[in-house]
Amino acid sequence: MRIGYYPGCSLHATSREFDESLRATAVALDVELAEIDDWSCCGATSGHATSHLLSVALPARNLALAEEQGMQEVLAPCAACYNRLASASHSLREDAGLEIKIKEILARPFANTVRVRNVMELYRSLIPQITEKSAGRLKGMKVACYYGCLLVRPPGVLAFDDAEQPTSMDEICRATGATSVDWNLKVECCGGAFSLSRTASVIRLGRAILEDARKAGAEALIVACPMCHSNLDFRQSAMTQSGETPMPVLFLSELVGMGLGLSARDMGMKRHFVNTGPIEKRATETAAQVAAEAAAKAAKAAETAAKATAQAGTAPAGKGVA
Amino acid sequence: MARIGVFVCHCGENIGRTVDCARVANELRDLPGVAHSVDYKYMCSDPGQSIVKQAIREKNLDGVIVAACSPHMHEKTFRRAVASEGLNPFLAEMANIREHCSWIHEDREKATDKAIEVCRSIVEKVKHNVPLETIRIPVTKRALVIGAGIAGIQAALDIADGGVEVVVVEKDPSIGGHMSQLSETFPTLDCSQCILTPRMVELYQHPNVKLITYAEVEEVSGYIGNFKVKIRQKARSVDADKCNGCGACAKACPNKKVPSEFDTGLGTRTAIYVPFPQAVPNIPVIDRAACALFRGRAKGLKKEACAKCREACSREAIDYDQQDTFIMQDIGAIVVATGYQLYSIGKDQPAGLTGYGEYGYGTIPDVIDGMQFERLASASGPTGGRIVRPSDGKEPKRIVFLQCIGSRDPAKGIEYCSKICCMYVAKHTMLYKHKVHDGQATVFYMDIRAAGKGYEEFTRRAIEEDGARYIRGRVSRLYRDGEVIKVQAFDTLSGEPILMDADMVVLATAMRPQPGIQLLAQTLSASYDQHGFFNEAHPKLRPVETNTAGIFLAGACQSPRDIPDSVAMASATAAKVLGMFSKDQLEREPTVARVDVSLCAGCFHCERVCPYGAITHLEIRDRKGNLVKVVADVNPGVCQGCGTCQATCPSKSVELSGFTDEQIYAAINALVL
Amino acid sequence: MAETSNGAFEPKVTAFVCNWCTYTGADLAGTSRLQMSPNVRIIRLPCTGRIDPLFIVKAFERGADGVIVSGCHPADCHYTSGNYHARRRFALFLELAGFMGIDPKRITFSWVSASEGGKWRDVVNDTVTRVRELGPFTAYRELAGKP
Amino acid sequence: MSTSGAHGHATAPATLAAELRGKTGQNPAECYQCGKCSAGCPMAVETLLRPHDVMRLIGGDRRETLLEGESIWLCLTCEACTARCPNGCDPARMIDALREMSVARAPRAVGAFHRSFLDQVKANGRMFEFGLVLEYKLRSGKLLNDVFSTPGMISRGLLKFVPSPIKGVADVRRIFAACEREAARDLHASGADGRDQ
Ligand SMILES: Cc1cc2nc3c(=O)[nH]c(=O)nc-3n(C[C@H](O)[C@H](O)[C@H](O)COP(=O)(O)OP(=O)(O)OC[C@H]3O[C@@H](n4cnc5c(N)ncnc54)[C@H](O)[C@@H]3O)c2cc1C
Ligand SMILES: Cc1cc2nc3c(=O)[nH]c(=O)nc-3n(C[C@H](O)[C@H](O)[C@H](O)COP(=O)(O)OP(=O)(O)OC[C@H]3O[C@@H](n4cnc5c(N)ncnc54)[C@H](O)[C@@H]3O)c2cc1C
Ligand code: SF4
Ligand code: SF4
Ligand code: SF4
Ligand code: SF4
Ligand code: SF4
Ligand code: SF4
Ligand code: SF4
Ligand code: SF4
Repeated sequence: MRIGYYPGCSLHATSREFDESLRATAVALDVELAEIDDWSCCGATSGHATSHLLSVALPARNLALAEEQGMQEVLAPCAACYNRLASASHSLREDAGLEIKIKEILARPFANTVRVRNVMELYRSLIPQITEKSAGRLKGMKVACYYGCLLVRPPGVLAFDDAEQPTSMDEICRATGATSVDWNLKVECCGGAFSLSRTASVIRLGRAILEDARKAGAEALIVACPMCHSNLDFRQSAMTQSGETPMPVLFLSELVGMGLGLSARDMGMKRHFVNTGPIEKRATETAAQVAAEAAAKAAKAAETAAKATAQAGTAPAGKGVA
Repeated sequence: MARIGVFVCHCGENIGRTVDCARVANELRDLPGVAHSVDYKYMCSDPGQSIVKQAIREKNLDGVIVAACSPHMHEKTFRRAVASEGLNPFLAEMANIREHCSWIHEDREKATDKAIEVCRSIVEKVKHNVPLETIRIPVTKRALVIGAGIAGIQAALDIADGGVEVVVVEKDPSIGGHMSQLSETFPTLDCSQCILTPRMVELYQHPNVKLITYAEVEEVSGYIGNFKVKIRQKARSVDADKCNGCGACAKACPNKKVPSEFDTGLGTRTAIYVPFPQAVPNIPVIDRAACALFRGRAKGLKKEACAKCREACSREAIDYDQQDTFIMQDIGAIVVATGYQLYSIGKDQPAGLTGYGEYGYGTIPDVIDGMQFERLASASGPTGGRIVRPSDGKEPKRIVFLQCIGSRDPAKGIEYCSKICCMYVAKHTMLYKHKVHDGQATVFYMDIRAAGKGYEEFTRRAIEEDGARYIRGRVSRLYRDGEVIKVQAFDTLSGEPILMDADMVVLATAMRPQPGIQLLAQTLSASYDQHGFFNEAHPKLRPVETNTAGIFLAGACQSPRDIPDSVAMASATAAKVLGMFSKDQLEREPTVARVDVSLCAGCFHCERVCPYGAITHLEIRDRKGNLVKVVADVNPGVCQGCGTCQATCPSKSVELSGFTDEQIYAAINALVL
Repeated sequence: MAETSNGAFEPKVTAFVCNWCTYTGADLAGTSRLQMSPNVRIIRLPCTGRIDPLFIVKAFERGADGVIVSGCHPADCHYTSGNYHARRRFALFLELAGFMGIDPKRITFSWVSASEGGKWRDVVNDTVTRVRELGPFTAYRELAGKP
Repeated sequence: MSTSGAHGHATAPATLAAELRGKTGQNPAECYQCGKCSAGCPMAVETLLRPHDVMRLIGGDRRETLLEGESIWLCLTCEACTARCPNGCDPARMIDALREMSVARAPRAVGAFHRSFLDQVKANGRMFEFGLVLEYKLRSGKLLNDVFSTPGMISRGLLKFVPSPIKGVADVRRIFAACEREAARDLHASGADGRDQ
């Protein structure tokens, strides 16, 4: 499988581990990520907060490039980029006047045919492979899937999952054997857009999210958005009261990677601010346990098969120990 | 050559002042086909009418034109006069030279010229008039009421009391509808069962009523006064004639865990059951989907998996092999009273509606709907009238009501206001306070719509006397936090965000039409609105009639209605039906369309535009019975005479009597010379 | 077309109106003694749904200089939807009118309810004024080779 | 009198509601003030004008209050309001449009952050965080709070020091120029820049 790839600015800098872990899982799952050559910034929040036209034109350039480079689908792992790209593509489909204007500004052929995907959509389509390859490695690990706002809203535009009660990320986590806890603030905003300009708001919102996840028994928070990640990871010390254990914040790709047995180092997890050591250790433990259980089961099966053979006395050797 | 008489009226000075009536009469006299033309001071007076009658006799007239006031004023008068002389009344017409001429012009010459032209035009039209017969339709004096909620019961009783037979068809095993589920009812808080049960029994025992429960209307053909109705009596698996309602069968039934529809899933019932103790008729039915025996049969078991109810029944009333049967009825008028269902907030919704993910899609156990609250509050309900949480049976001390759920919400639900929820929420807060004295009820609302007799006073009482706290603002989210439900809201009046803890939340969900009701509407050829409510013929002047003659409406099948409204409608409907049945024959103007089958190409454009569904398909066969073609046919009982079909027909094969192309072209030709 | 004795052009306008709304509205104008131009002749039909566009063509062919078509307001049709079909038909007809040599400005479509006597007067006067400005409709006569 | 309208004739000054309707295709009058948006707004506890207030003031033509105040800049664009509005309104989009108008009439009022960010994109085609920190410091006199100055960021290899413009940077600059031209034209046409008296 080959899919266009739009890393966006964050994945090239502050969220490099998202990029690295995503690429690592892609290799493990036989997915080729073809980066759009010479992509530019989508404009992010600053774009649409100041000019609607700009907020469509910047993503449109990248969609046009993808088209030129023969891509039908583009993966935009960053939630903000995904939201901007998908919204721009949607606006252009809905508004013929805007489309004309944008084509004029781009001054390059553009048919708006590329479909924009997020990581959840990618992994969701790979659930059978993930299930198979991870063989329940993370069984028993409890995680809280946090979708935030950018990946599910507005519902009319980003309609890949239910806007109020999304489940794709939970399904993906479950494919690794992990348990996704039932909690309340899955789609609440973490304040990402104010990460740099209004820290107090971000801390207030992040604290509520962490508290709820903790209450639900989660050992880690799983995210699919660099902004959520930098907020909840980098600022977590300010959101946590003394005595509370820190909550590792993992990119979905990192969790999938752990499920697939990839090393934390390969996935750049050392860059996290909240120590991921404990959760890595948990993963190793659960994996060992799962392996032990599997071995025990296999042994038992072999035993019964042997017994059966012994009783029948005629079956060819080796049967039943598959 | 036609022999037409023209009678020009002066209307005292009213016409005479501006129109030279003598000149009109003179000029008309010279027209070909005019055999007689006179003017007179008051044509509508007795002497005036005598002039007309005498002329018909003496001059052997075959057409009459009275040039006078508006036909809306006196057309009937003159047609009656003409008929008394044995001339077909539809050969008489009026030319309007008062409202449309003398009263609106001052220039005598121009007004007179205009009057002459108008008369000439009518003369030319009348030359092409043909005798028409008033249509008389025989009436079968038996009414059908579909649905036996309070609206259907009331309509049936009023009709039956008028001395007419009524057939009542109810799809459920018992009559009573939603009202039988209610605890106490606004605006007076009387107990619902107490006022409803006597009416249910009265209906059951009424000598003029034939009650068919557990049945549905399958086919309807015919037209006003002459419907043929096919009713499917669903198999009860119990012989109603033998059963005495002792209840031994239900006691014996081992399957006791079936969620009770009547208790909105808060209680259980057996597989053989009567929906509620006061059910009418008190005859059980077997829910075959839940019955062990039928499940066994479906699986192909040779032995009956269970027959406990048959063993228990001393009257041998249980009949596992009962089949659906069909009942045919001749019916003169049909009353639709199929009521409503509640909007569910769950994930699965019919097209065009979505559920409420922000309120948990109905998965939070202590978030219930209004009808569930009614069952909790009802003395005969699953908790014996104790208001407790479904999850753990604890009494909620903080209860929150959300209004307008699904209603007034085009984004997720429907745009209309359900009209009754403001009232029942106020009622619920009172019932709650009367039972949980130390509890606090909070209501989130957008507007309080309490426009009815005693209604505003009622809602004020909930607030002022019973301490309900009303907060203006729609709730954004509900979510669970351990045992409590978090209510995330905003008080738009104080401007303050709210995060409130609740022990139980009640959603006042919208009233929607019954599921599948569009199908019934199509069976009846009655129209329904975009939501599926039946359409009334006119919202102000014909609120209980449909556009299909002979089909009437009562209750919440037409729009959200409370009990007082439903009952008022039902009685109004009964008056309409009895009025219709007071005559042996229905009479109507012969202005109906007719198809010339030799011309009709069978394109059925006419069928598509007819507002009344009056056009049907007629198969033309040769003598050997081979199908030659299918053409349009107008049902004169249904056609209302709008003429849209004629204007639409590409081959001009359908014509409206009294307004044929020939007549209209003649009138046009005469006007402009 | 007609000319009065002094030779001034007096337009002839034929009005096709429905029985329930506009005809009654015109009655009301009369009862209220609202004075209006005497150039309009009314043909009463049960519903605008009954009006065939060919009636309009016929009127012009016979020498009308203008035509009014008027019925119930959109949601008020006595027959619920007859006027709805009529509207669709007339919208189509208007597109064709020019093609048939009829200036669409000679045709007035309006809704006049039973209570709009004043509106009826305005429709009548406005149409007559407009047609007077347009002058006599001669296209069909010329076609027929008549003077 | 202005004759700059597209059809060459003067128009009465548009109400704010009409102007926003033109820009967003959304009719602000559709808001029936139910407050559901504000109930779910994560910033409702901090901002002065909550989304339903914004909608209300648009209807009341309160241009100054909306464009001069801080509130429109306190929206996270999380779209909780839009997603849950029962009447299909889009307060988030309205707020965006108001910000755009506010930027257009007084460029310096823009959040220094957004300017700094976009300048980076304009210069390099992509965002370059270290540059952003410098820009923001120059513009606002403040350090960009603490994020990028954190030694942690640097030691973790999360900040780039050297900008690397993309090949098509000219492309991107052209897009910016075109959008700026468009904005200027809009402003002039609407007469909302306050400079035509
Ligand atoms: C929570 C709640 C509380 C309420 N409280 C009050 C109150 O306090 N006071 C008040 O005045 N009103 C109240 N109402 C409103 C009241 O329930 C209705 O006004 C009333 O029930 C309407 O009666 P109906 O006969 O029109 O419809 P329904 O009660 O719905 O009866 C319709 C009947 O038709 C049957 N039916 C449906 N389809 C078919 C079919 N195709 N063939 C045959 N039969 C069919 C149904 O089975 C049913 O028996 C309340 C409503 C709710 C939801
Ligand atoms: C400003 C306003 C606007 C309205 N607009 C609408 C609207 O748009 N749509 C709508 O549906 N409704 C509207 N209504 C309501 C509407 O007017 C009433 O619903 C309707 O007129 C009630 O009709 P009625 O026959 O019951 O009473 P009335 O119209 O009051 O008629 C009662 C009749 O009884 C006569 N009468 C009284 N006492 C006696 C007596 N002792 N003996 C003999 N005769 C007597 C009176 O003279 C009168 O003729 C409006 C009302 C108002 C005030
Ligand atoms: S046991 Fe027999 S008689 Fe008694 S209720 Fe049941 S079916 Fe009727
Ligand atoms: S057959 Fe058995 S399960 Fe079925 S209704 Fe009778 S008693 Fe109940
Ligand atoms: S009656 Fe009241 S609660 Fe019900 S939809 Fe109307 S306003 Fe809302
Ligand atoms: S009193 Fe009249 S205006 Fe006031 S709420 Fe009632 S109906 Fe509306
Ligand atoms: S439109 Fe005319 S030709 Fe067509 S089916 Fe009807 S009557 Fe026959
Ligand atoms: S005249 Fe009107 S009602 Fe009668 S058949 Fe024709 S379209 Fe139908
Ligand atoms: S939710 Fe929608 S309708 Fe309600 S106040 Fe907000 S914008 Fe207005
Ligand atoms: S988009 Fe802005 S206004 Fe809307 S809920 Fe989010 S923060 Fe509040």
